[in-house]
Amino acid sequence: MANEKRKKLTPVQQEYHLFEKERETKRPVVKNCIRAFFVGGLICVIGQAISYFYMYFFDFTEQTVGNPTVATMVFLAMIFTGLGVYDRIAQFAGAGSSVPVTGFGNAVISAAIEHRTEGFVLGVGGNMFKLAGSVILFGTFAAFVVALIKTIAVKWGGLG
Amino acid sequence: MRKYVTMLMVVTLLIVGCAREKEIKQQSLQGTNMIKTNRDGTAYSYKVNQSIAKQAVQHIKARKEVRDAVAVNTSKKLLVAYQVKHMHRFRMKQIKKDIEQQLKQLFPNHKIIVSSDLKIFWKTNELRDKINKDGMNEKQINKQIKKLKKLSEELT
Amino acid sequence: MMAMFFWAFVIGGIICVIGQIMIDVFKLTPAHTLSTLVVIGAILDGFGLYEPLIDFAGAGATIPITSFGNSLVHGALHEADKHGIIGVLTGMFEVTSAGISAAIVFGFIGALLFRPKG
Amino acid sequence: MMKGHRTWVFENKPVIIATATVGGPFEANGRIADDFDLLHEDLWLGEDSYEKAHKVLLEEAMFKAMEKGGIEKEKVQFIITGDLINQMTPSSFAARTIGAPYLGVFGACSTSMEGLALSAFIVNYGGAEYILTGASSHNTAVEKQFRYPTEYGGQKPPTAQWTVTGAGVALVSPQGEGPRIVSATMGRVVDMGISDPFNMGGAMAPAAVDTIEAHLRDMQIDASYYDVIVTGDLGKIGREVSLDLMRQHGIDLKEERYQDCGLLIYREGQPVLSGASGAGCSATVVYGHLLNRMKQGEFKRMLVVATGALLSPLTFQQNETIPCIAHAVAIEYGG
Repeated sequence: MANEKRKKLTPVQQEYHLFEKERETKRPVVKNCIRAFFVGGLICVIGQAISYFYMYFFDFTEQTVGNPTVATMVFLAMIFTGLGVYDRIAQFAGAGSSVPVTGFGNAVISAAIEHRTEGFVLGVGGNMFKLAGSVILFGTFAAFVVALIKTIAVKWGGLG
Repeated sequence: MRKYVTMLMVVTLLIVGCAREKEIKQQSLQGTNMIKTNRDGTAYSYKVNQSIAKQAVQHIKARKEVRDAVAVNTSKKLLVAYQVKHMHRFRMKQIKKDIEQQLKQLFPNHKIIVSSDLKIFWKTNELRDKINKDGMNEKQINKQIKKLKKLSEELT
Repeated sequence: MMAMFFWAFVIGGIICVIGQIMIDVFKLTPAHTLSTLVVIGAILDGFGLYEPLIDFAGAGATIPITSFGNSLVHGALHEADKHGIIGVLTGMFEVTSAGISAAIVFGFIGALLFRPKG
Repeated sequence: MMKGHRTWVFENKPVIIATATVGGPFEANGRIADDFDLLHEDLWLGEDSYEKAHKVLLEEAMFKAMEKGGIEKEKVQFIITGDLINQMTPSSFAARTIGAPYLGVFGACSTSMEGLALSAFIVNYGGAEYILTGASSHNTAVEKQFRYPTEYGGQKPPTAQWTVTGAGVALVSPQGEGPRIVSATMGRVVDMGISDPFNMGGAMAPAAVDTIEAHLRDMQIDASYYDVIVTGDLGKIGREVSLDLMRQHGIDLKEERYQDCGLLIYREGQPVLSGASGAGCSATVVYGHLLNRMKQGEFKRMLVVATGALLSPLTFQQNETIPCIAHAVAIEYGG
């Protein structure tokens, strides 16, 4: 994508691009990845612990425990977002805190909190999904296409 | 846009690739069994004969993928819960099919209920201990099995 | 059980690293990254690969956002099994609803309780 | 008087008779906290929205400047201010409070010098007795508009900059005591094709170099004429890039004489990544810290080059590159 964009630039702009790139502080990709791995892994371990908790004390099976676990994680995300801690964690962890479902929760909740000053209907209601909406849209649409193809393949293609 | 699609595919392949690799890897890490079972994994019942369950457990435990198993039976039903060794968990669906088949062949007169779920395993274990201790009657066990069957079939 | 924790950590971590690479190397915004991951999850489930991953890694596969795509497909396929092609549309949110409804409910509660700290 | 292609020389040398700066909690922990007239502990300033807090920042700076200059608000003839919020409501609303004729100007983060140059021009030609000019920004209000919700956990790359919460206002008059405005060079829009909104410094550096070069050429002076040349908010990366660019173009600039407001305002260790930015950045640092140092006699001639990135969240999403601008104002004191 970056290359496509660069093609439209004039030679002078391209030259400056390289000039600037040389002096730019590079993103610490390796360091970021290690942090993302550990924080992301840790969040999943917490999720696993919550799963076991629900399975042990309530009638949830491995199959059904996902929902209460996800809900609990989103609840925790709300608390941490509300206390203003989640964005601090995220600056350290990067994708480690935004890829787990807590990051999805954070996206919804942060937008909801942020736009409260515009009122509950237009502010909170209208902006809640301004970040997470695309996740729902593309998830749903991709799922629709995938499930449709698979259903057709199984029904008429004799597949599966 | 094309680049975007390529990237998507690359990442997908990467995940698929990684997953496959893990599967081939040796069983380097095998969890310890936290649930204590009787030495033979079954229970003796005063009223309902548990020898079928005993046999089933022996057969299933003989499989190399199975770490632990527990079973209860009535005169018509056989409920088997087992735990798969972690490195075989990728193939749980297939293993379940195999076990179901095996048990059906072994006990053609029983209705077979098989689950690899940890919760069902715990519950079955509990049920077996209870049968062991209190000696439940056929009807009571049947009711419990029905309950567990329903639980194991829940999707959400 | 310990093996489960270990693999939840590893697989969950790896999925997050993939996200981090998308952000840092491919210069995608977080929204693009998450959307892509959800689509990947849906595709993987289409090939029947995500379920084994969940069996293997537990929360390591259900907590990352990829599982969202997976469960959407799952719900759709489940309904399609029962009601044919129309089920694809109606079943989609059957399994996933927890994540979304929790986010909506807690988002609103959050808006009632907190204000941004900056 | 016009000199060269785009430089104004003010023969009457309008005076900055008073300045005032207001900052937020993050600035209070910064390096130049002592140079602020008023610091707030609370990012909300007791208001119920960040936008209102933003307005209050500017209002307070205006009232403080008038108080320090010893005039009533009825004597102010023009208000020339700007900020980064949609339709510049904080500036307009603050102007409503004062009640004087108001000219809103937008130059993104270069607004402070755009306003100062225009004020000097008006005052120089007898257009006004007192003009209030300034700029302000509020970290979370600006974040909310340009980036993500403030509590959203998005990792910022090391090239990102931290928006200043603060307002800086100057009171410009034809006569009085204080630093004098001698010349100003207006910038043109320079776009070098950078499109990463998290790399403003890199995008704005060529604009700053362009304006500095034009100023020196128009004035027919050497860079060493100024004791210090201060850029607005280039940050670490922008400063380095612009220095190298100028060297490449044959402008010899001593490193210690080339400062950046974005690097002056915060302390080492504050999580600001590449430095500070925002319309309030150059306004607070110049009107507070730098003029104070000038009055203490640390330097006599100063060229302030405020830089601005003229983007909006919309243009970024539509994959546009970032056009940038820089306005330079020369200020002298004593000598």
